[in-house]
Parts: sequence; structure tokens; C-alpha cells
Amino acid sequence: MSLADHLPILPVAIPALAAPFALLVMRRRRALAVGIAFFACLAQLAVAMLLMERVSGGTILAYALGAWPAPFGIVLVADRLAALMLVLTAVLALIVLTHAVVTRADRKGWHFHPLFQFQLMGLNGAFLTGDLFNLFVFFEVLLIASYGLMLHGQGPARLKAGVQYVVVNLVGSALFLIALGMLYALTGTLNMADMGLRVRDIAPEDQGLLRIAALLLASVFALKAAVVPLHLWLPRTYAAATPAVAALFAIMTKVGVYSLIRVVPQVFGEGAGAAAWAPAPWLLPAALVSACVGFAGVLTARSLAEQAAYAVIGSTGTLLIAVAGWSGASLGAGLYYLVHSTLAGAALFLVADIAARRRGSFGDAASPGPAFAGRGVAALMFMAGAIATTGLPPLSGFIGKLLILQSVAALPNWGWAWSVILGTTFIGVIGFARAGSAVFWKTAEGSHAPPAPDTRLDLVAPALALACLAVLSAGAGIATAYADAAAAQVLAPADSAAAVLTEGPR
Amino acid sequence: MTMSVLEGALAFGFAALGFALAMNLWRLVKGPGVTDRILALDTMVINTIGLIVLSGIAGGSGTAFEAALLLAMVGFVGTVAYAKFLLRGDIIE
Amino acid sequence: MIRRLLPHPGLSALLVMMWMVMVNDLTFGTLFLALVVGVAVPLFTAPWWPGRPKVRFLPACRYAALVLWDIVIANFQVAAIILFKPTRDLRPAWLTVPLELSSPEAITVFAGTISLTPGTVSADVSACGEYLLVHALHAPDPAAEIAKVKARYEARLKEIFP
Amino acid sequence: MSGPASFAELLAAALIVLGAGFALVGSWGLVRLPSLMERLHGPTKASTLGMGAMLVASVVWFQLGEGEWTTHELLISVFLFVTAPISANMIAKVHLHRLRTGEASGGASEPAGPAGSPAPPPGSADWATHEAPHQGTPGDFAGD
Amino acid sequence: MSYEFLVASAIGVLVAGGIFLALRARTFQVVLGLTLISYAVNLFLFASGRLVLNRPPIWDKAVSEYTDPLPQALVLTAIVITFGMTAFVVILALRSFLETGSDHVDGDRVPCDAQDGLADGLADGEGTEP
Amino acid sequence: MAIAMTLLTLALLPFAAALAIAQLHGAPRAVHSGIAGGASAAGLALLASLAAPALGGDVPFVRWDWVPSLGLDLTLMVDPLGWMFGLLILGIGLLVVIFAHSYLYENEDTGRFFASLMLFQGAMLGIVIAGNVLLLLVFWELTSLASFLLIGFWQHKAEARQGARMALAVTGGGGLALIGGMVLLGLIAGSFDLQAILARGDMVRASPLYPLMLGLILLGCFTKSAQFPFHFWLPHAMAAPTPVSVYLHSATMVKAGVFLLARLWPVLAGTELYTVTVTTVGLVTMLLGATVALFRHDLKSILAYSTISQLGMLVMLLGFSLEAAALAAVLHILNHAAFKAALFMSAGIVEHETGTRDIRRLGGLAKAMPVTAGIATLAAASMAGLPPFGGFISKELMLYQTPKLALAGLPWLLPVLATLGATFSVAYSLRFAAHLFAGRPREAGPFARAHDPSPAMWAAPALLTTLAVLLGLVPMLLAAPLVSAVTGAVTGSAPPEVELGLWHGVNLALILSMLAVAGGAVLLSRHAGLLSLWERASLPDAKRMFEITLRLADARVRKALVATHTPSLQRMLLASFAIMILLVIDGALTGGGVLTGTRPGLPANLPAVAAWALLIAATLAVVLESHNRLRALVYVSVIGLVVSLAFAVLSAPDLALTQISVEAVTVLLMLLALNLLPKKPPVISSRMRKTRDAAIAIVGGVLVGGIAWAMLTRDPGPSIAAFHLANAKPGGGGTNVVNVILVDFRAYDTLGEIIVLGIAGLGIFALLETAGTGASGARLRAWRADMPHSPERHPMMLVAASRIILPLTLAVGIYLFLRGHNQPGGGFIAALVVAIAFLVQYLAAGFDWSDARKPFGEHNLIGWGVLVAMATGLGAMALGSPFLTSWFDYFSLPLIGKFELASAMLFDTGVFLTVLGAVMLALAQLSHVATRAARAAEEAEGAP
Ligand code: NA
Ligand code: NA
Repeated sequence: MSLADHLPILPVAIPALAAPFALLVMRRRRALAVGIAFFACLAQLAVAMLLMERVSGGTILAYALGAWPAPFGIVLVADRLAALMLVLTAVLALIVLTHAVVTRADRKGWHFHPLFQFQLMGLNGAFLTGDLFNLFVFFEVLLIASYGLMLHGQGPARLKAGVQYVVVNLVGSALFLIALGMLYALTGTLNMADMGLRVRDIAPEDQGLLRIAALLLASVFALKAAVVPLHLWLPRTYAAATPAVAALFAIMTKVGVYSLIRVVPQVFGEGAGAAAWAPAPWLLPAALVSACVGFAGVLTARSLAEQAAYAVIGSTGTLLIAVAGWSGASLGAGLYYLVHSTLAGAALFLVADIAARRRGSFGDAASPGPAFAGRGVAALMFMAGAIATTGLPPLSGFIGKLLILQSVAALPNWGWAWSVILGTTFIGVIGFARAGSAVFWKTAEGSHAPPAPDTRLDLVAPALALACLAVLSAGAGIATAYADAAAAQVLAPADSAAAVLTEGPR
Repeated sequence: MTMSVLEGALAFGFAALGFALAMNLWRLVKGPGVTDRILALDTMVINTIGLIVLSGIAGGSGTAFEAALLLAMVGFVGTVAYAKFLLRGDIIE
Repeated sequence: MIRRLLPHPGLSALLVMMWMVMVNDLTFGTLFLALVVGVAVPLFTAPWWPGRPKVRFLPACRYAALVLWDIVIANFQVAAIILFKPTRDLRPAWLTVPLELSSPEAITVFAGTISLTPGTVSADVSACGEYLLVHALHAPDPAAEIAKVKARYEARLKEIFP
Repeated sequence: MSGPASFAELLAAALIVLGAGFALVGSWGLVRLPSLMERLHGPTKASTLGMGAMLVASVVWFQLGEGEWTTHELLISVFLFVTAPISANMIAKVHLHRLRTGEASGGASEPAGPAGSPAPPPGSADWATHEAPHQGTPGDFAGD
Repeated sequence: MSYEFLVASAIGVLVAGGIFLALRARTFQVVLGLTLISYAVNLFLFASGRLVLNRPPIWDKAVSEYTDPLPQALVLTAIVITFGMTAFVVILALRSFLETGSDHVDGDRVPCDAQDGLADGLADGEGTEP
Repeated sequence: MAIAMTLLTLALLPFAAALAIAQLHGAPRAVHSGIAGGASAAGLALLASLAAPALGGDVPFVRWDWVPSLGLDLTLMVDPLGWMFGLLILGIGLLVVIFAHSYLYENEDTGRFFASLMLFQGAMLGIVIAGNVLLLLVFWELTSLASFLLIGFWQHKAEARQGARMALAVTGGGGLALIGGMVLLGLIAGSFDLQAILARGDMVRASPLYPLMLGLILLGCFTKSAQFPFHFWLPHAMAAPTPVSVYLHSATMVKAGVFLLARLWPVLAGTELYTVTVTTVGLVTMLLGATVALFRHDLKSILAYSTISQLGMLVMLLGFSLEAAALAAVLHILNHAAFKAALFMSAGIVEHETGTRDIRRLGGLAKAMPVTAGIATLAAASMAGLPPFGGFISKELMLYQTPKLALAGLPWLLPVLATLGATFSVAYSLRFAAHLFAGRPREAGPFARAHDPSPAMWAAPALLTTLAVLLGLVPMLLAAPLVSAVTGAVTGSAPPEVELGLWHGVNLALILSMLAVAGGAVLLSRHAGLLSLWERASLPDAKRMFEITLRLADARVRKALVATHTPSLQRMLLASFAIMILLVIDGALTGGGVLTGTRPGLPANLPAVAAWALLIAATLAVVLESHNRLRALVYVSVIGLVVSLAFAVLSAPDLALTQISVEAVTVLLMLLALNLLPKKPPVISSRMRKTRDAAIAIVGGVLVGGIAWAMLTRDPGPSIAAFHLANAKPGGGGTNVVNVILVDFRAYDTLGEIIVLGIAGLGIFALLETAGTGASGARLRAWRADMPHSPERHPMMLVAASRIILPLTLAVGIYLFLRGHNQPGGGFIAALVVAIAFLVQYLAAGFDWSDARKPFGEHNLIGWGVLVAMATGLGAMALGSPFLTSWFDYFSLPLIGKFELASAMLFDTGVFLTVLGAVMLALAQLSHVATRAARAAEEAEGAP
């Protein structure tokens, strides 16, 4: 095997090596740790792009770990969707890392860089795995790393929110294991492609169990995706986290969405009898309510970070409206919107941090404060982030929402979907305009300009995020074509099964 | 089918240990002090070791041995930790 | 050199024996590994065992046999007490045993012996290490009991830990 | 069944009955004896002769019944013999401590048994549970 | 009574106890609840290989039937992960208690709610004609 | 190709200018206005170059792909309608730039101003030259955003911020409806290409979705064009600098709605629904705007309401669905642009020179500023529709059309109401001129300052007024060809013959027009009385209602949100459990099947039942006595013990070992934590809550237990585990199949698992390292044990025993590690055993003393452990196999005999190191945390 054949493992191996190296050098040579972190992120981006290039033609790369053939060993499956998520993660990671280093957020607590790399390892692993139990393991990796990152810097609010975040996710993990146990008991396999084939043979008297497993598994993913009413953990967690970390967390809810997209068509698709598409009827209503609740939060949020957190809920809801269609077009629209909303959410958190860093004691409260250095630029960035998040033109949110509107128009409940998507956009516009004009336009009487921040480089990371959104908008033709192809691939599990379940090297 | 001597002995052993566990449970719930409960737990661990040894004999496999060995070590650690907690609060000072 | 390699020879011997028993396999390979463990582990743990008590090996073996025998006998005696002696006839007592042993290891073995033989439990040592507090389940004559443990165990232990 | 096997069976059976019996007696003591210090004597049976007999039964059975030497069961006994007195000692210390603090505070956090509270040792020093050991006393090699 | 019934009912009782405790108001109880739930989950996952007596999955020439080893490996992984998570949450709960002086899971009002008072300053005295 | 480049340049020029201005943010005002003016002029030139083909019927057109799957293409086209609007946008834009250059003060942020202005220009221009309706939407919303920036330019002013937000909310919100409508339109028509859509009018109007689509599109148009009841944002947008008002409210922003109605005329117009709705809304708006305008006092407010009124008229005309009416609308668009821009600029000049815009404080300005007075008066006359100005012609055309439509079945209604509107128009127009310039000054202050500005400032309005006049005098020369071509483009048919002139003989229109002029004069003469009447009537203030609605919505939503989203863990978990229960019930009810399977059960013996009873009792005890924390912990230990026993008995020795050792470490951990927590806190849950929770708990328990029962009573199907059993020895080199799965078949899981532990260790370290500082440190230092302590730290017997227990346990650890591949054991269990060995040492001899003698650091253990495990995986890659491919072989040495070496052992070493490091790190950090806090405080005190 040449190095190129090992491409699928590298997104996991690189951070898994970088993290311990960073850990071992961190205490004495911080600069070296930062260097390792940046190098690792760049390498991940390069690998992810290479992978994307390899799979964009429709090839599905299966990598049998330990050379044990699927379904007996664990396989990594790199298809278009996985590659897309990997690239997105790597891009986001670079942006967030830049921000953390520039604003010195990485020095506010212990072990930022190892935790950050482990977080990336967890994310990449979850996106690549073709094995359901392995998905659980990497969920745990990314969760435990996220606990560490979420608490980075500590302080009472973060600790209180942290307890809730951790406990809720522990319950989620427990349910994941129960669902896993049921699925193994019923199918005798853990490989998702294999499971998708074996569910066809399940006797009618066992299909009730299979359906329960499907619903439980979907609800675990919904918990991670912060779908209403399983979203209650998110606002405070994200608002309390260090902004750089919250920006990284923009992708955490997407892991839940990704898992739904990955697992439901493959395992609980047409052949699954009573369990076929079991989560689908629950998903659309939940998605609609999520979008409403999220943007209601955007309307009434009292701080920019809180607003960004609710925006994450809202955009995940919007995204799931598309996913709930389970058609090639709607899923393709959803994937495009997924990429967009991740970057947009990150941008919002980062801009909120710019304001918080410069407004002194006023922080990022959505109320008037002092006139601060770089207010104009920050205002523009906030506006751009808000435009992207609400889905106004010309940024990618608009294209994403148009795609979703068009793709769900063929569904029976399109009226609801349309009303919610357009209505929440309206609410979002009002909310962002209010908060933005209060923070970036209005000056509180008697407030003195706080000292200028130690660095103006903190504008770089949000600018990068926004630039990515601009690229995503300008290149929307290519991006949507890729997203559509990825969706088509996801919805054709037989092809993926054929690619994964070929005899391995042993 | 008649029961062999060994099977009889094992049945007695299982029953005796089962009763022993039940009596430990009674002391565990009854107390009255936390000291009694720790003692009950300690005894319970020993009876469990006995159960594992007996089931090893009954099953004809030696794989239960490590569990018994580990339980012997760990039961001690637990008892000492509880005691140290009650004596000093901070078990590792 | 030997002393540096084998900080606690008794411990090393014990470990070799224990390894052979544990692995349950009487071959040269196992013995080799047992010797490696027997040397390496005490070396590694030496910092946590600062003293270096001298132990006489043969008396120690004799002592072990004696204690085993006493355990068997005492078990039956105490079982009889638990099963048949009514609570009101029970004469539990605290015994304050003056100690002639001085090293902590020796006192611990002495106290352990008293605890292992049913009917008596070592509860505490005085702060200066001069007395051992023992609880007896049924000791109508505490003084005799104290004399018995001192004669039967402490005297022998003084030989083992000179 | 062949001769040796049945002998092994008999021996093992006897040892099992003996061991389980002592375990039962120990636990029964735990239930019926009047206070903690008395009850503390119960488990000693279970962990010494009770376990010992059952472990020997296992050795015998595997040697004579299955034809393989298994000695590692004895190791469990070694561990129990090393640790059981320490466990008992620590529980007794807790008892003494709670007895004394209960008396000091007037409340009865731990009832004294029929033997009552132990008298302090002759001399100036108290029992170690109640008094921090002085310089040069046994437990003091470590720590501090 | 079968082992199956014992295990299934034990799982049920553990889950019920765990849920009840997890819904309590203090971190310690919640942690206890999570512990109970994780016992249940480990047993559940283990049970997915069904129950078998005296057939440990240790390969042996003379034995042809074994219990299913895979769930055991999964449970092992799950136990380890659960342990890490439990350790983390215990210490997090303690740390949160130390920082805030309260071990209530819901805690006091957090900054983003405390800012409700600032809400009036949010907009520009809306509703009044300039 | 040349056309393509021209179109592209035309579209991009304003944006490029905006970018350039933003880049040169710090440059002097002249640079900014120069770039803006230059770009506008260049745009005009480009547009002029397109005049011949655009108006000649050979529409310049270019198309690039953008998002093909969406139907969103970059299609640009300049048809007559687009050309005319482009002319207005660029022409008036240029004049606005010139005007603004003088109007703005040097210290103002001209960079931001002109950049926003150019952004707006680009967006507006985009709307009119977009050849794809989705692209049009892009520009449409962009105008809302750019206008938000422009209206809010003076961000320090509350009214500017409010006005900007309101404009954004209304026009942006309407834009969203428009998005819906346009997407629907595209879906109905089967294309988003404008020309394709325009060709499919019949198909669109026949669609059952037509009414919905029409409603949505009209919402977009009406909000943008400030039609009733969405008109209220427009007057408040006057908080913008006057050049902005000129631009937005004469020629551009508000005209976008009118433009779109005209643009989609061939598709939308003609149905009764369309005609009635659009006409009525336009009529009402016209009347309302005209009426209110008469009673406003702020010059710009007067003009704003007049704009509303004039827009109402345009909308009404387009609603007629008649070619002649469309023609009138087109002409009036030109007229309105000219006179309204001139008027706004005049108002700006007046404000600039006098310092006020309140018409009640001004008067007689004709003397002080004759040029301005002349310009404004002529423009107002055009607005009033007096001959011989352009406004007259278009108004007459309008009145001429009114009888052709019977509203509510009444043919006279429309002419009457339209005339009434015209009457008010005359009145407010005349008032504007008369009250401002005629008579005597009302206040001395403003008048004293007043004088004509420099020509640079009045040149632009002068030019516009000239146009307004000429449009009346020489309409055939100036407007007819354009109006004809544009009308053709609007109606989608051949350009009509156009006859424009001041005199058409005496007809109804002329009579109505005369009536209006007379009525207007009367109204103006009675203005004072009417004003007091108006001010006494309390009319609903739309803006106030908007604000109140928003405020109320905010308060209500916030309240609901706070009520449902209090960060309550109990609520989060309740929601989670409830949802899971619902889903399980759904699955069970709809999935079908039976509860109990056919697999025969294993009969349980007495100790099994006893152990089960132990577990149940302990669980109940934990639940019932959870407030007595130490006791609860003891009960949990019992549960752990029973679970371990179950694993041991049910053929899972590795699990038993793991559970047992994890149990011990967990107890230590909990005890360490419990030391610093309250031991018996008061119970706070109410009885109700407990009952509810108990109910949920029981349901949850029954469901999970039931699932477990269903699972256990079913026979397993074929499992992949058969492969593992068959290949563990030959393929993995180990007889302990569980271990081979862990370190070989699924080593990748194990890698993740140890990393989880490692991260947990790091996270715990990060959490506790700072515990000695801040509030936590203060609390720790103030912490007093809540139970009496024995003074003895290190019990002698324990210390002595630990000296032998440590090596013995380590040996057991090594043993478990070495044999793990073949028998129960392995790296993880070994690591826990070794950790326990050290913890006993810590327990006995204290942390500091024991730790000082330890030759390894926990961080390094974790780091190296992960690296070793990774190295095993990467080593396989180096040898040309996939990551984590195992290798093993048997060797034989003299005396020692045969032994096995396997890469899995190396991997297991990594597992061992990581787990040991993580466990030790967690417990070591947690131990003596209070002591450390005190020590840290002492050091901090001693340091300075
Ligand atoms: Na004794
Ligand atoms: Na193992």
C-alpha cells in the first residue's frame, strides 16, 4: 500500500499524533505546541481536500483497519459526504485555531491545544467511520474533548453550564448504547452497510424492536443536533463557552445531523420493514419547531453570544427541514446549508468575541456600550454574519434557503416548511438588526471608550470565516453540484454497501 | 438422575453463600451505623469471592480465578478507603 | 551490589514464589520471568519501603505453620461461640497488650496474627507504639488471653524480627 | 466414576461444605452478635478458613478431577491473609473514633458494645486513633 | 426464575432508579443516577450477546461453543469510557460546587439571564416619537 | 462579447466603487465623492452605449451559470424598462453624489457614506438589469440592507437607528414574502429566467397557486413601495441625510416595487384579483399619503408622505391592467423622479442653510434664497400637476383612465377618489412652495442665516427642475420615444403610439384636473383650520403600533423563552426522558411483534436470586437514601459488586475484572469528591415532583427492562462474532477472544477509548489545577471539615502492610498484562490494578511522600501511551499494511522455551500507559485539593 492508500486514516491519525506531541511539549515550549497545532490543522485540511478530490468522482474509499475485512473489523468509509465534512471541519479548525491563538484564548486554561486536536480527531473519526459502535466511540472522543474545551478558562457560569452539558450528553451516550445493543442483538453486526443488508431479514415479530432501536438512535442524534425539545442544553453551553470554542462547536450540532443523514438511509431505509424511515415523521415537526425556537431566541437574546447560540439551534432546525424531506434534492440542499450554517455560526461567535474583547465591562451584552476601537469594521462583520445566518443575499445562506425552499416544495407539508423558513428569516432579521444597532451603533451615555485591544489581529479569524462564506456563495454552482452528488450517494446505500463489503486484504 | 456428592456439596455451598449474602444484606440495610454497613460490604465481598470460586469449580473452568483475586485486593481497598474517609475525610492526604 | 539489586530479598523470594504459583506453570521460561519480576519489582518499589527489616527465614516458616494451625482450631471454637453461646453469656473484652516488638513490620505481623485467628481483633496501637489494643469476642479472663498471645506469637516474632 | 476421582470428589465436597459453612457462620455472626466489635469477628471466619477451604477444594478438584495443577487459588488466600487484618483494624479504628467523638459530643453516633469503650493505654500517650503519633512512632516513617 | 428474568428486571430497576435520581436537584444525586444508568446500560449491552453460563470466550481446543465475545468487548470499551466520563463529571460537579458554593444542578441565574435587566437598554426607547 | 463585458461592467461598477471607497476610507471627501461620481458617470456612459439596442428591441443580454441546480443564473439584460430605470438610478445617482459632496460636512464619515451609497446603487441597478428572478431577489434584498446602512448613517441618532431598523424590517420582510412568491413563480413557470417567465403568463395565471404567489409578490412590492398599510416606514427613513432621501425616495428604493409590478405585468396583471387588489391598495395609499402630507410640518416628512401618495398613484395605474394606464405610469415615474429629487434637494438646501426643516418656523425665504425658491417652486408646481409642467401631463393621463375601471361595481368611485387625491396633492404641493418661500418669515433665527448655497449645491436640483419643466413643455421630444418603448416592455407587446401633450381638448380628465387644482387652492387657504381639526383627531400612528407590536412580541417571546429555557438540568433531562419514552412507545406500538421470544431460559440458582435481591435492595436503598451520601455510596458499591459477580458467572471474566477494578477506583474518586461536598444536604424536591419523577422513572425502567427481556428471550441470528471466534487464535495470535477483539479486530475502538480516558485525565487536571484560585480557592481555604477527624494521618498497620501490598499488586498487574492476550486480563485491567496499587500507597502514606518517590509523570504517561498505541498502528502502515494491522510470531529460546511476540502487546502497552496516567492524574489531582489550596495561598502571600 502506498501512502495515498492510507489517506482515509490520516484525518484521524494526524490529530491523534499532534495532540500527545503538543501535550508533551506544551508545558515548556508553548510556541512549539502552537506550531504543532497549526501544522496539524493545515495537514488535515490538505488531506481532506485530497480525499475530496479522490471521492468527488463517485468512488467510495473503504479502508479496512487492521486489514480485517468488513464487516468483521472496523472500516473507514470515505465518500463524498464524509469528505465534505472533513474539509468543513478542517477549515473551521484553522479559523478557530487562528482566533484562539491571536486572542490568546488558548492561554486561559490548561491543555487547549491537545484538547483541540483531540476534538478534531473525534470529529474526523465520527465522519469517517463505517461502524456504528465506532461511531459511538468517536462521539465520546469528541464529547469528552468538547467538555474540556467548553470549560476552558472556567469561571462560575461555564462550570454550571458545563455540568448540565456533560450530564445531558452522558444520558445521550447511555441511550446510544442501548440502541446499539438492540441493533447488535437483532442483526449480529456493527458495520452500518452490513446492518443495512441484514435488517431486511428481520422477522416481523422482531421488527418492533428494530423500530424502537431506530427511534432511540435517531433521538440520540437529535439530542446532539439540539433539536427541540432536546435542545435545552445548548443555549447556555454555547453562550458560556470561550467564543473560540463556541465557534468550533458550531460543527458539533452538525455531527448529530450528519449521523442522521448517514444512518437513517443506510440502516433504516426501504428494506427495514416496520423500521423503515422510522424517524422521518417525527423529524419535520421537530425541525420546524426548532427553527422557530431558535430564531425566537435570536430575536430576544440579551447577548451576542446567546444570540449566536440560538442561531445555531435555528439554523439546525432549518437544515433539518431539508433533511426531513429525505429526497436527493432536499438532502443536497441540506448539505449545502449545513456547510454554510456551520461557518456562519462560527462567524457570529467570533464577531461577538470581537465586541466583547473591545467593550470592556460591557462585554457582548446586546445593549449599548462605549464606542470602541474598530467598531465600524466589527459592525460590518456582524452585519455580514447576520446576513449569512438569516439567509439574506448575497451570502450563501440565501442560496441555501432558496435551495431548501425549492426542494421541499414537492413535499406534502411544504406550506409549513415555507412559512417557517421565511417567517424565521424575518424574525432573525429583526433580531439581528436590533442587537447589532444597539451594540455597534448606539453609544451608552457616559460610557468611556475602553483601552484599545492588545491586538487588532482578532479581526482576522471572523474575516476568514466570512470570506469562506463568500467563497461558498460565489462557488455555489460547484458546491451545490457536489452536495447533490453527495446526497445521491447517501441515498443509494447499495452502492456504498458494495464498496464497503468487498473482501478485504486478509 | 441422582446427584453426585460434589454436586450436593456445591448446592449446599451455593445455598450457604446465598443465605450469607442475604444476611449481609440485612446488616447492610439495618446498620445501625455506617461502620456496620462497611463491615457488611466487606463481608459481602468475601462471600462473593466464595461464590466465584464455587462457580469456577462447578463450571470446570479456571477463568473465574482472576476475578476472585482482584476482588480480594479491591475489597480491601474499598474498605480501607471508606474507613479512612470516616476517620480523616481526606482519604489521600 | 547484591544489596542494591535486592533491597528486600525476602520480598523478592516471596514474589518469585507468588509468580510461579500465579502463572501455574513450572517451566524454565516461567522461572526466568519470575526471577525478573522478583528482582525488578522490589527495585522499583524500594523507595516506598524505606526501612530494611531483617527477617529470619526458617523461624518465619515455622511461625506461619503455627498460625495456620491456630486459625483452623480457633475457627471451630469461635464458630461454636457464634452458633451456640447466647449473647448474655458472651464476655467480650478489650485487651491492652503491652508490646515488646518495635519495628512497624513486626508489630503489624503480630497484630495481623491476632486478627487472623478468630476470636480476637487488633483494634489499635497506642500513639507511641507501646501497646496494642485487642478486642476479644469471648475473654472471661483477659489477663490470660494477653499472656497467651504474647507467649505464643510475640515471643516467636521477636526471633523472626531480631 | 473411577477411584481417585471419587476420592477427589469426596475431599473437595467436604472442603466445600466446610468452607461454605464457615462463610455462613461468619455472616450469621454479623447478624446476631450485639455490637460492631463483636460482629467484626465474623468475617474473619469467612475470609480465613471459609475461603481457605473452598480454595483448597478448588485446587484438589482441578488436580484430582481434571488432572491439572492449579495453585493460583492459594494466592487469593495470601491476599486475604494480608489484607483482612488491615480491614478489620481500620473498621475498628472507625468504631473507636466514632465512639469517642460520639461521647464527646453527647450524641451516640456509634453505640458501644458490651465491652464498653476501651480504656486508654497506660502512660501518657492515647491510642493512635485519638492522638497524632509522635515523632519516631511506628506509623510515622511515611508522611509528614 | 431464569437468569434472563433476573437480568432484565435488574436492568429495569436500575434504569428506573437511575432516572429518578438523575432528575434530582443536586449534582451528587444526579451522578449517582448516572452511575445506576450506566450499570444498566452495561448489563444491557452485555445482554445483547444473550446469557450463557460457563462458556467464556477463551479459545480452547476442547471447546466448540462459546458465548458471544463481541458484546463483551463492547461493554469493556463502554465501561472504560463511562469511567472516564464519570470521573470527569464528578470532578466537574465538585469544581462547580467549589466555584459557586451551590451543588444545585440548576444553579443561580447565569449572566445571560441576569442581563434581562439590560433588556430595556437594548432598543432605543422604542415607541416614542423622536 | 462586447455586450457581455458592457453589461458586466455596468453591474459591477458601483460595487467596485463601493469597495474602492471603503478601501480609501481615510482619504478626503473629494476622493470619495469623486470615485462615486465617476462611477455613476461611467455607468451612465455605458448605459448610453446600450441605448440603441435596448430601446430598439434588440435587448442586450448575457448569461453565466451560477447555481444551475437552483436555476439561479447570472443573467443580465437591459430592456427598455430596465434602461429607463437604469437611467434614473445612475443619473439621479450622479446628481445625488454632486449634491452630497456639498451637503455633507468635512468631519463626517464620507467614506462610509459614499461606499454605502454606491452599494445601494449597485443593488438597485442589479434589480433593474437582472434577467433571472432569483438574481433579482438577490439585489432586491441587497437594497434593503444597503438602505439600512444609509438610513442609519447617523448612528448616534436614535431616530436614525429606529428608522433604519424599521425600513429593514418592513422592506426586508416584504422581500422574504417576495422570495416565496418568486420561487413559486419560477416553479409554476418551470424556469427562473425572466424572459421565459414573461412568456408564460397564461400558464402562470392558470395555476392554482397563482393567488398565493400573487399575494406574496404583492407583499414584496407593496412593502418596498410603501403602500398602505406598510407605508409607515418611509417617513421615518427621513432620518437619513437628505441626499439619501433624495435618492431612495425619488428614483430608486421605493420605485423598486413599482418597477417589479411593471416588470411582471405580463405574468401577473389582468386577473380580477390582481386588478382589484392592486388598484385598491394604490388608491388608498394615494389618498392617505396626500392627506397626511398636507398636515406634516417637517419638510422631508411632507415630501415623504407625498412620495407615498405618488407611489400609490403609480401602483393604482399599474393595477388597471391597461396599456394606457401603464403608459401613464411610465411617464409619471419619470416626472416624479425629476420633481421629487429636486424637491428633496431643495429641502436639504433649506435645512443646510437655515438649520431647520420645520415649515412652521420658516417662510418668506424667496427673498433670502431666490435661486432655491425658484427651483423648488417650479418642482412643486410639477408635483401639483399644474400646467405646463410634466406632472400635469401624467396626472391628466391618470385621471383619463380612472373611469375605465369600476371599483366595487361603482364606475364613479375611482374618478371621484382619484380626483380627491389629486386635490390634496395640489394642496400640499402649493403649501410646500407657499409656506416656505412666500409671505413673511415666521421666525427670525433661521431666516437670518438663510442664503442661497454655492452653485455646486443648487446645480443638481436646478437641472432636475429644468427636466421637470421640459417634460411638460416638450414631452414628445424628451419622453415619447422612451415612454413608448418602455410601455411596450411593460405590457409585453409592441410599443404603442404615444401622443403626449399639454392640451387634448376639453375632456373629463381636464375637468377633473381643474377641479383638483381649484380644490387644492381652497384647501390651502383653509389650511390653518383644517390643521387644528386634524390635530384634534387622534389617528393611529402606524410607527407607534409597529414599535408596540415589536416590543410586545419581544417581551412575550422573551418571557416564554426564559420560562421554557431556564438552564435547568432537571428540565433538560425530563424532556429527554419523556421524548425517549414516547419514541419507545411509538416503536413498540407501531412496530409490531411480540414481547417474549422463544429462546429457553437459563434456570437461576439460589445465590443468583440472592444476588439479584441484593442488587434490587441496594438500588432501592440508593434511591431512598440518596440524601445520605456516604450510605448511598456504600449501596452503589453493592450494586457494582453484584454486577461484577454477574459478569463472572455469565462467562465474561474480562468484564468482571474490569468492573471490579473500575469499581474500586470509582469509590476512591467519589470519596475524594464527597469529602468536600455536603454529606447530608436537606431534601428540596416537593412531593409532587417526586411523584412525577417516580412515574417517569418507573415507565422508563419498565420499557428498558421490557426491551431487555424481549432481547434476551430471542435467539441470536448469525453474528460477525463467529469470525472473531474462528480467527482470534490463527489470525490474531491470542486465545482470549475478547482481548483479541480489543487489541486487534477492533483495536481502533480501543484507541478511541484510551484517548477518551486520556482526555478525561487532562480535562480533570485542567479543572482542578485552578481550584486553588479565585472563589473556589477561597471556599477551599475556608472549608472546615463537617465531621470530626481522627488526628492520626497514617495508621501504622496500614502503612506497614502497604509496603508489601504494593509490590504484590504490581506483580499481579504485570501478570494480568502479560497474559491478557490469551487469558482474562490485558492492558486496561493491568493499568487499573497498578493504579490501585499506587493508590493504596497514597492512602496509607499520604500523597506528598508517595508522589515524591514516583519516577514518572502522569502527563507523560498519557502522552506516551497514546503515542505508543499510535506507533503500533503507524508501524503497520510503514510495513505496507493498513493502520493497526497486527503482527505476531512464535519464538523459542534455550531454557526459556517457546514464547510469542505480538504487535498487539505493544498496542496494549500504549493502553496500559494511557489508562494508568489518566487514572493517576484524576485521583492525584483530586486528593488533598484543600491542602493544596491552602499551600498555594501561603505561597502567594509569601511571594511578594
Ligand atoms: Na482474630
Ligand atoms: Na483482556
